[in-house]
Amino acid sequence: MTAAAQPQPQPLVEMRAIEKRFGNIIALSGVSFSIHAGECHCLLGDNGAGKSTFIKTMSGVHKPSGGTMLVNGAEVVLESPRQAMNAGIATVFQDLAMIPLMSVTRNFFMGREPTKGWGPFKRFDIRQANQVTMAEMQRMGIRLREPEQAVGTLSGGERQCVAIARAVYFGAKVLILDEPTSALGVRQTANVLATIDRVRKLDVGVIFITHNVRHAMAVGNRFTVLDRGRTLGTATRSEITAEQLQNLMASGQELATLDGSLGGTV
Amino acid sequence: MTAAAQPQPQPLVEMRAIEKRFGNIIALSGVSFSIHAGECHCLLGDNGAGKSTFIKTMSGVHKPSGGTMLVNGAEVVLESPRQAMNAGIATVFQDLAMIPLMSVTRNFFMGREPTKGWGPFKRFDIRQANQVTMAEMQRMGIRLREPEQAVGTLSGGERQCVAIARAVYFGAKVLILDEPTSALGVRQTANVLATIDRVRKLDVGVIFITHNVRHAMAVGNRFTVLDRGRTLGTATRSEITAEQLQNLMASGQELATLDGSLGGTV
Amino acid sequence: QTIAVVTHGQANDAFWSVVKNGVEAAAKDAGVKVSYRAPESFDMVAMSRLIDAAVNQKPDGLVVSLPDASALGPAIERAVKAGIPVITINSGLEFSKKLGAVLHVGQSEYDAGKSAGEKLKSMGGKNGICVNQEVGNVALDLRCKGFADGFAGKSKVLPTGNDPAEVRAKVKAALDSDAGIDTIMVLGAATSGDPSLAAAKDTGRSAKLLIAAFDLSAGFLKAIAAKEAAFTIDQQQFLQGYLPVSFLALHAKYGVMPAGNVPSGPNLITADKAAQAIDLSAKGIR
Amino acid sequence: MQRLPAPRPHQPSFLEDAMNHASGPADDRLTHRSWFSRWMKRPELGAVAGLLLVTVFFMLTADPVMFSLAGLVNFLTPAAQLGILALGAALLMIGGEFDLSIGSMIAFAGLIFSTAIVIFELPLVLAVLLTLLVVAVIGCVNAWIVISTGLPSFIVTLAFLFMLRGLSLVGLKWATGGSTQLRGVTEAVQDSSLLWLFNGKAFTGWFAFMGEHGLIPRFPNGVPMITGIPVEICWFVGLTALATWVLLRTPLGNWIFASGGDATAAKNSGVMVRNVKTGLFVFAALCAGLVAIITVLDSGSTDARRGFQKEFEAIIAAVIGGCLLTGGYGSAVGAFLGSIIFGMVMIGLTYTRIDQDWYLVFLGAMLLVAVLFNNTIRKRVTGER
Amino acid sequence: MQRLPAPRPHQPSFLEDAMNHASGPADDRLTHRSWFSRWMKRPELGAVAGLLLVTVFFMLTADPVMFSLAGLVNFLTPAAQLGILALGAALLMIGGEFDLSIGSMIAFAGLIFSTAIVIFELPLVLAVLLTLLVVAVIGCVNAWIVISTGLPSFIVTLAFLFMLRGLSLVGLKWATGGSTQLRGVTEAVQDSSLLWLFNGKAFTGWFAFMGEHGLIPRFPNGVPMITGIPVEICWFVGLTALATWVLLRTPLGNWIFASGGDATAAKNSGVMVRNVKTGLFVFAALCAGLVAIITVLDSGSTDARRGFQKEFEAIIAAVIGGCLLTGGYGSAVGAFLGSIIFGMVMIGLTYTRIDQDWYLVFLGAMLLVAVLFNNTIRKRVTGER
Ligand SMILES: Nc1ncnc2c1ncn2[C@@H]1O[C@H](COP(=O)(O)OP(=O)(O)OP(=O)(O)O)[C@@H](O)[C@H]1O
Ligand SMILES: Nc1ncnc2c1ncn2[C@@H]1O[C@H](COP(=O)(O)OP(=O)(O)OP(=O)(O)O)[C@@H](O)[C@H]1O
Ligand SMILES: [Mg+2]
Ligand SMILES: [Mg+2]
Repeated sequence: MTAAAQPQPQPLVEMRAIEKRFGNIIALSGVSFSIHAGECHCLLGDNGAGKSTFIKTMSGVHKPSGGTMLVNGAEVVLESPRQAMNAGIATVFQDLAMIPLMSVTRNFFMGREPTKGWGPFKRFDIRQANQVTMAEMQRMGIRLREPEQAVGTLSGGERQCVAIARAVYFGAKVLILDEPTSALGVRQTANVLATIDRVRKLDVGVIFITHNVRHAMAVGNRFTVLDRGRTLGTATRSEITAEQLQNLMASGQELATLDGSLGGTV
Repeated sequence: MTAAAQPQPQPLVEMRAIEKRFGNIIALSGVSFSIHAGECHCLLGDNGAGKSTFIKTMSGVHKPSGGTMLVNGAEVVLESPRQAMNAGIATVFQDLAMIPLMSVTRNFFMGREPTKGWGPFKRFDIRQANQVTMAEMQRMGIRLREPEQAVGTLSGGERQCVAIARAVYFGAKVLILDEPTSALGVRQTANVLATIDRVRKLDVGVIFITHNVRHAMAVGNRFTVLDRGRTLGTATRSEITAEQLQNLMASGQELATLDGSLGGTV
Repeated sequence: QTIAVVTHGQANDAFWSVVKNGVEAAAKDAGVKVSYRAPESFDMVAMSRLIDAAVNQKPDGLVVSLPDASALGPAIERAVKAGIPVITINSGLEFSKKLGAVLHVGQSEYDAGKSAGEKLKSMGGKNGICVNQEVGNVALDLRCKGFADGFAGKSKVLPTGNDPAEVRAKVKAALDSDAGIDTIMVLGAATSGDPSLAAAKDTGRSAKLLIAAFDLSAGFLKAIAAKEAAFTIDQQQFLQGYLPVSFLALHAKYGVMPAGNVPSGPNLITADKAAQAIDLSAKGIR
Repeated sequence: MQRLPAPRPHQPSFLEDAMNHASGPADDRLTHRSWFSRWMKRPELGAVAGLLLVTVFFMLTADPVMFSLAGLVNFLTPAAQLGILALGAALLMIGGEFDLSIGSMIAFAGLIFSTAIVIFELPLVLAVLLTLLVVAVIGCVNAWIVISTGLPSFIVTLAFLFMLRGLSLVGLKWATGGSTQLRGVTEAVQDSSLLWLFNGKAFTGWFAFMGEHGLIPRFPNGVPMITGIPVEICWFVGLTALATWVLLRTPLGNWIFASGGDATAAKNSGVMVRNVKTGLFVFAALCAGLVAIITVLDSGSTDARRGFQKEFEAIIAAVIGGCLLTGGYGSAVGAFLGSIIFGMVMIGLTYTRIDQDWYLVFLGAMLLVAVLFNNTIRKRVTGER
Repeated sequence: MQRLPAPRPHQPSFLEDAMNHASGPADDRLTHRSWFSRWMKRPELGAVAGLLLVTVFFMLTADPVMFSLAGLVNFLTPAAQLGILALGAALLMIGGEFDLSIGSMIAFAGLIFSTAIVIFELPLVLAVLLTLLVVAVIGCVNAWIVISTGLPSFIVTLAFLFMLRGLSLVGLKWATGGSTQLRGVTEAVQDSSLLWLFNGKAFTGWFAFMGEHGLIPRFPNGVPMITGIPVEICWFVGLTALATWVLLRTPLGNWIFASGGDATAAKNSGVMVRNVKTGLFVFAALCAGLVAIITVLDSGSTDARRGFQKEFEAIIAAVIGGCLLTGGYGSAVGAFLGSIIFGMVMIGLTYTRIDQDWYLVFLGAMLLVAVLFNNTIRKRVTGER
């Protein structure tokens, strides 16, 4: 692992004591978190711990029921995902936020279409968009048949790649990836991990959610574990081993008996 | 790994030279595959290789454009997923086949509701259904807040656990799992792998699709690799190593440079 | 020969189906072909297109109803310009000549309403409601307006729909909430006549209520015969279908045509005349 | 920035803690929830707020006779006729489809029923069975076309809306020899033994008893203002109960929700979506047939305009009652309440002093306010956003 | 059972093979696809088959004058008026919402426009601007309520359907002193300079020329059957072109599809769903306003029933043209073709010998057959299932 970036004094984004309730359901009860330029901060935790809910408050999807959010040290209240994007926060959501009926290209550029021409004749430059889409997907290790294929007919992994490629392509100061590799093949996973490494070196802060300890350990600089809506704590890479992390992620409860054959990490 | 069951002469289900086209898109071009009682047959392959399409033809969702399917040696043509269920084939689809607006219990028992009373007064036994749901989810390592919560508000992993628990609960001769562990936490994954092991010992044939070589190696007896709609071949556990398998899964194309730090397997 | 008939009333409207029956009877008697067309709702824009379509086929005569002279004017003028003889029916008497029609067969809706109002007033009505099953249909609105003007007492419009249960409930509600109401003017005997009678019975005041209607329906005629209802205004719309078609057929054959308008109504049907109309009404002739 | 040291096996304090929580009896991830907010989450009970609001409005503005027993029956009768339709429409909507042809089906079923009785002089029972059979077949045809072609049910049933309406006209003219109204049903059936099922009032004995004891208001001439509950109200209540039971307490109900929520997912889970949808189309058609029979017997006649736009009103009632147009969500009780709200607003204005020209403005505004109000209340109570 | 030995690094034959394939120029995972099946996949072109079928039907059964220039103009005029509405409705449906109030809005806009001209004697331009402004505001209100409450647009715009219809009635009675029909627009505007934009015929010079040279059929007395193309047809074609361009070639088009396909996903991807939907509501309202202006100028009058059920017809036209009721799919050209199909069936009957009583049966059957036909053809051609 190269360049475990030293955290700078001013985090890109800081979340303080975030709370979130849905009706009578408490999803987050005070989570604090920060992300610095050039680091990959892994957010780990059991199913239903609140990871997705947490990053959704960070990317403007949910308004937190309590707590504050600071971007570059200034307090902000995000009203919409678009505001978060404008603040430099790009997100790959767990549900991918794609429109099944629309083509790959149209999904890829949704909300940020390249145009040509000017004034009233400014138009969506579909030809260029198609080229970019094909090229970016190829980079992720997916060879699309045609950029007009509807996203709804792509395989699970192909779809996930579109979402990741899209977030990476447009650049951002903070890149949030919610279980980006869950449906990916071996090659595509390697590509995504390499991509994380690459953008981190460009001083982007990456928040990486995963259930795979090995993936986390491969690219993470810091690790925060959530459990039932609260943080169990944050550790840097040097402070923790894969086994400890794994134990934390399972909330310390007993693992099923197959453990041995899985070589310790799942 | 215990009891790598010796394949019996008569497979539970055999697929011969299955082809599938969607309009002008060729998803499968001649895939043959078989599953025996008591074995776990892993179906591996790159994103978009056709794994999901293949198991969907097996579970009655798609009608194959060509090829034949044999159940217990007799040729069958499945008209609907229900027919496949009646033939003893239970499936956890990659998209989970759940109704977001319905409660966990109602999803769990969808299509196979337990009833009490008789004649015109036969009714859905909700109380018992709720109990079963809570208990089965607990077994998978998920503690639900309440069985009436809508599935749409569950986290990705919780949802996946419902689908798996449902398929396992109702028992079957062939259990098909399409990337069942993709969104699961450490503990839940271990539970699922243990479950596969358990049902296999009950002479159920398990088809397990995954991108995680370690998971495949942990429970698989045989491995079939698909690539771009064709089989690259089938191997038993003793014939192949994790590295070879990984290479096959990536269709032999070069992996990104992070490989080393991932310790060979992703 | 072909004669085209374009009206503003839907085919399934009780009133207009009688007109259509008249048209068909005349066609049979005179040995001409007719085409009867009407838009599926009160729609002047669509109706003027139907007139255009009829004119395009160069018929030997054109019969149109005229509820909105400014909307239908251009289409009718086009027909006249093309040399097709036009007879207007039903409403639109006052514009008929101006647009170049040869004559008009019908009754002014307003006048009919007014004479009904006057009659009810003379029978002692002071406080009335006008049950309108299709507010916004200009012909019906004119009937109500005429009624109000002729009645001269207190009156208001009660908007309802075509559904008998709704009409009945609304009429009952109106009667219940205003004990002073003594007169009910129903704009269509077939749609709201019977429910209004039923509502009157529901309130237990039917003996004291004056109920009158426009047009005929077997049920309402029976009620008139039984003195449960006062009268109905008949404009003998069968004639509005029959006469123009025979006139135009004769015109096409022999070039003859009456010189003046034919008023087909109003014709007050009271208890003495009701019985004879019942059977014919059930057959769609009256 | 908070930075904890990495936890180690010998520092299990918070882990222990978490586990203790996990095994605690009440889930700490739930705030307290009153039974009230629990109830308000049910789709049907949203409409209660709207109903209350409308009731209060009329209490304040309308003639008090509106809420007398007679007044209630007066506006509940059309509401019940609409409601029976709305139930069929609501179940079908929950199952993910529309039926726009139910309004025209009322006219068509009325035609079949009246010709059976008046022209062919069949006994009531046979006529009823014949009518229901015919509409059920039409429902099946609708379902079959929708399911086998995959076309939206909107467009398929729309075609039937037109066709059935047209056929009713043609049939009526044929049956009467030129008129659009067919009469004489009342006379023909007056001594059928099963008439009480579809016509007249129920509980008349009980009401007579109450009337004798002065429990019912009377007309000036001493006749009690109502003599029983119209039979359609009984059907309405009964069918609502049945539909609610089916939806919430039977496997079929689960299948209906599933088919409407996501037909593919339901099918993949083994639900026989085709059969469920066909059944719902048939049920909606049967509801239309029942309404046709009731209204024909009630008015003694049928005409070509019967049921005009009722499909629309039925859908409105279902939507007011909380059914989603996209399927998979809704309730029978919601449709029940929605029909009552709609019926009340429709008839209620007549009891007020508001100028009748404003009727439609008022109807629209009331609908909007009722729906907005119940929406606001529900969000307030359940904390949803 | 096929069982291959585990492949090893020194047996890369099929791996090589796979890689060669991967780098080949044409994708081996695609079968050949003709440009024809490629085209038929477009939503709009499905409706072409329906249009062809209907045309052939009328070619065979109708008076040949129907397909003369005059006949075409005759049925294209109502088709165009409907079509302008249908465009607004289609775009809104693609964006995932309904507007049921556009029919009533025609009446209301007609009222505003005619009172502005006849009562307040405003010049044409001001009256047009005022009318469009008013409907745009109503569209905004619709949008605002739908978006901020999250209620289904069906029920919200339904309330406006009633309210606007009622207000038109009240307004007309007020403006005319008791009548529901307001006349005299033609006289008031006859020498406005911008009248040609909204009224009369375009290309009259050209048609006069053609008439002189005998290129246009004439009535027996020598008058040419048409004198120009009605201006609504020009608007219709122009707006279709504009809407198509916006949908397929601009970022806004992409946002419309995205908002209708999945509003949450679109919002999460940074699409300003609120603004898009508001814009679409306003556009639909403006279309209604334009139709109102055109029809009022055409007929010289307005009445309280103008535009009755037009919202319904507009939705039908959009659905025939391939728009999905669930949003996210459809096209402007589809709505264009759908309107023409609908207009042709509506007026076409006049040119045939079919009895008017059968009109609705015929309309329904034609719709069904047209839609089924285009569905079958499309599936056949694209191999979809
Ligand atoms: N809209 C909602 N309404 C009610 N409860 C919700 C909602 N969204 C999430 N929850 C609840 O909040 C909890 C946290 O969900 P979240 O999706 O954040 O989990 P997660 O950590 O991302 O899990 P996973 O790893 O399985 O994706 C879950 O128990 C879920 O049931
Ligand atoms: N309905 C469809 N229409 C058109 N193409 C389809 C359809 N379903 C699948 N495909 C195509 O078939 C190919 C195989 O898809 P499939 O879902 O079977 O892949 P997979 O092996 O399951 O991939 P993953 O590991 O990413 O889930 C993909 O390239 C996909 O684009
Ligand atoms: Mg998550
Ligand atoms: Mg898959």
